[in-house]
Amino acid sequence: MLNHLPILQVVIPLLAAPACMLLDRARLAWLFATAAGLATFAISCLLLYQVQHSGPISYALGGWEAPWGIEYRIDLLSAYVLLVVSGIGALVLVAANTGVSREIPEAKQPLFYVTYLLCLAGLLGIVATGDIFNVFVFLEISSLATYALIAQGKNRRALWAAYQYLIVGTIGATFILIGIGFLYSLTGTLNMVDLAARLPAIAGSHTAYTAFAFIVVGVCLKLALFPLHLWLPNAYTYAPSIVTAFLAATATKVAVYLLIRLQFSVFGEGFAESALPLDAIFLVLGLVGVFVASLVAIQQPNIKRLFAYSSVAQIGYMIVGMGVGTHTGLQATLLHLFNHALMKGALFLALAAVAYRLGSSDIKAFRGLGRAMPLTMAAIVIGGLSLIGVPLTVGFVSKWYLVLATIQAGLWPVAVLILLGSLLAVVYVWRVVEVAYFQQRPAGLAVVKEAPLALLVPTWLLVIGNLYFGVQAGFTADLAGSAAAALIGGAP
Amino acid sequence: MTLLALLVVTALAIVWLRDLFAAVMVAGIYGLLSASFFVSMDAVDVAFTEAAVGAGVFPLLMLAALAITGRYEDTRHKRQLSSLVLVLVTGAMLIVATWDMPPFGAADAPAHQHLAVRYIQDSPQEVGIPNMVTSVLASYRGYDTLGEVAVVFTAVVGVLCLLSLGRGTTQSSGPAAMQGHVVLRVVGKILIPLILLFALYVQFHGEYGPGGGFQAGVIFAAGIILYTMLFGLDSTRRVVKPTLLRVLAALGLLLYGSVGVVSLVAGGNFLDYSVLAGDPVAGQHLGILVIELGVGVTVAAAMILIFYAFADRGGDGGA
Amino acid sequence: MMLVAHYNYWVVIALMMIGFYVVIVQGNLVKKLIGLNIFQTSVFIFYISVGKVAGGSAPIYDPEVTLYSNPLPHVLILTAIVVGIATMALGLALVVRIKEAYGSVEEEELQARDLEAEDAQQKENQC
Amino acid sequence: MMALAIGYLSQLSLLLGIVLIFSGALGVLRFPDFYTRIHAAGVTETLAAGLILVGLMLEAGWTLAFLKLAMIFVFVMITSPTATHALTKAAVHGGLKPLEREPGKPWPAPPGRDGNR
Repeated sequence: MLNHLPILQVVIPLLAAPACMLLDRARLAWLFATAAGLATFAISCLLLYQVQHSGPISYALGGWEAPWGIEYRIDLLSAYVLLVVSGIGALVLVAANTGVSREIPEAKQPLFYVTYLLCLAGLLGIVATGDIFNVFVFLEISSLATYALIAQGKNRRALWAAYQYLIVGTIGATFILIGIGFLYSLTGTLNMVDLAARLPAIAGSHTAYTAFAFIVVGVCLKLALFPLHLWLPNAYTYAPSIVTAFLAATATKVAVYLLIRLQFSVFGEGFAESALPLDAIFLVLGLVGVFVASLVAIQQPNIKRLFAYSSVAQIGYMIVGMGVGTHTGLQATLLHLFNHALMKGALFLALAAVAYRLGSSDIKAFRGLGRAMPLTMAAIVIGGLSLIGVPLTVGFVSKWYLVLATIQAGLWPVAVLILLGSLLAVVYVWRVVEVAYFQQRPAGLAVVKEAPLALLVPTWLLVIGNLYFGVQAGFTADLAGSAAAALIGGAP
Repeated sequence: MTLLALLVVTALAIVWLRDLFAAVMVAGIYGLLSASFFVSMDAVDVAFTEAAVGAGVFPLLMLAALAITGRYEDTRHKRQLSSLVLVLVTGAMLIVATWDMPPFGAADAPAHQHLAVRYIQDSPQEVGIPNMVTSVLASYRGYDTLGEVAVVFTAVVGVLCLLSLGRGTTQSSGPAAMQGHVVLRVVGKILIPLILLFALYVQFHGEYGPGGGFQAGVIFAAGIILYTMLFGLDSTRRVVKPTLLRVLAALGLLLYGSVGVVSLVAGGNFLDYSVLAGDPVAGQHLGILVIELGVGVTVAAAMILIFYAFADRGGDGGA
Repeated sequence: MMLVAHYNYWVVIALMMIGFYVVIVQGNLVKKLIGLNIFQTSVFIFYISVGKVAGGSAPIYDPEVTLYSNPLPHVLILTAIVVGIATMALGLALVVRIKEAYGSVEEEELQARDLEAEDAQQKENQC
Repeated sequence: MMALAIGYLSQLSLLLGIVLIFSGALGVLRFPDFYTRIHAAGVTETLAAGLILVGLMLEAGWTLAFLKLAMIFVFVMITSPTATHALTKAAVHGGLKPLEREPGKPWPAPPGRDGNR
């Protein structure tokens, strides 16, 4: 069975979903979904181990060799992202039973888990596949599931946010489809490795440039890169808290992965620059995104919304890393991909705990919460410190590599701007700290207890991850480094 | 050429129409025209599907929704100029992109020289069925089709999350039985069995001609939906129960997936049908038959469920 | 020469852009979905045009035929059509729920009502 | 001889069908109100479609295509009149009044939206 791991990685959640539909009890469905999630996580660990020891794995679906059949191709980069996505996916599932109990009526909870598993399977499928049309199919599975998940929010605005995301997401997917169509008409193939081999022959063709541009715009819509981010804050704010924790830590990461995969593995570095100054565009958009989103975040009265804007800013950092375009820059992007998943996973899970006790994520609800829910608030503070990039947290590691990359590339002003951006993060994180620790809880409000263990344990696992990988940065840094080396140096 | 001109005219008509009911009807015509265009482009399978979806399912769902959301749109508009610029820039980029494209219809275009050659020359022997589209769909790219079924399944789960069924069990909501419409009911009674029979024909004839699980599922669902419109939602739900449909929608996808799992166990790769029987071609036949059945079951159950969900909310399905 | 060779593609691009325009300009949520449908269908037409071989016939094996049109774009578009209608069903379900929750399906009115609700909430908080 | 006769018959049938479709389309465009228009449309979709199908059947001869066309013929003959009937009935239920003319006076203007499309 070990040589079938690449497909099991995706098919287990994909088939667990309809099986979960047959279970009509919420608790049973949760147990089943969690088991599937944990199995997926275990497989991704095994896969990473396999790839590290024996190089990239190619798996021919249906027994048809690539490029005629669909190929699953796991290299270091995809194994790394699979680990992040399945790990967060499983951990959030563990917390989900308690997390959704007050936000989604019990009768709908089995369907919630079905949708969640489908979304997970879709995201994993995008990462695992080596076929560009298969990317589109799994992108749509995950997107449709995401729209449905967001719409489960209690506030009626969740519906409106889901609709807006549906329109934007479908436009993005259709743009990607147009790009794939152009590529196919030029090369006659859909396999990524095959495409990479055939594209240099037609470099300089207007059709290829347009295909590239449409695919990049389509992916950036999904990625919520500034200024295409407008759907994200509403979607994250009004979705059920558990869903936000899952999406914030995984969905945008998969989009970053897709962008890296297409730019570096399929089109190859140099392709983009010869047509349009993509590096410069990424640098500028990334930095502007960091500043605009951080400034908006500072003014938000809703903590979930605040961290949603912070997500847009953090995506900016990842894009800056790509824009630098060097090995270290890409390494920083990959590190931040992992680290940001840890931070936002911890933060949004902690917010889910607050929402569980208080039913709100308004900043006023946080008054005096430092004493009422000490463990939850401590998690938020550590997550916030990590966002800022304080030493001993993972945030520091990725910022360090990012600044290193810019300095190596001689982009001093960019390095200064990155540090300034971190100062803005200090401001918005401080707002939460101030309200929670330096204001008294108003007398009239009901007494609040600490969050239940079912939520606290996954949150703190992620917080410990934040600290552990912040101190022992070797594992992730090496992994990201060799993945980046494989990309920059061409396909190994 | 004429068809393309007609398509442009219909598309423009949709832009101008303020009456959404009429716009949906014109969109249905657009679907039918594009299906005709697909026939002229030799894409008979696609034409079949587009006719069923673009001129069938899409207007049906739209009308069911319009019955709830209202027929006329607000005529106020804003930010027209900036949108127009955005659209024109996008269009101009696409036009530029066609400069370096191979000419339309050229047989030596790269698209026809690489993968397609094997599909056309070898699939009748390798997979053993004459319809190449079905071979590629169900075997070479069978995993995409599994994804497609998963998308349909996701959509039905999403719709059920949003519009939960079962509210209207006591009050008789939804389309009222058309008591007065004797002609319709009699004709319906004649047609519905024929429609269901035709669905089965399409299901199992997909290997030889245009058709397959998806089209069959849609046609089967159309038969049941016609029954719903004529005899009321409540009486249909007594015959075709939503709980049963939920199970069927899940089972179809599971059936498809289990073919993959069985081929894993039999020693092949996922969805490698060749290992399912002693002879690879016989295995391919068997595999394709079963997965098409899975597709058909999920699609039919999903379409009926989605229609129930809309009809249950007080829409009358355009009847 | 080039005009003849690419005429089809240009008309298809015009169709795409009409659909795209409806999606981004129209304020009515149902109309937006109709536009999205036009946009997607036009992309399907583009793919199928790419798959056409002049003088070819439908890709169903026949011993007498030697030239077939390309079956691969057909397969891709079969999948894409299904994806499109699935998106449409989910979108319409959302529109129905929005209508029930807000009482309107016009973009501007939805925004106005959200702002009202926000103001009301802020007043409540100040009290 | 027989083949020639069948060929002419089929061409005649096709031609007649085309003429009827054209006249039907003209009628839908030019007739004053809903009921007269649906009358024109009804002719198109039964008689004209039927003639074209018969023409094609004669062309096809005794093949599988003939059988399929015959089945389409039966199907069209059942569904089209039913559809026309349903539309008209819906219009009557909806309260749409047929346009009437006083003897010796010109037709009144068609009423608003319903008469237009």
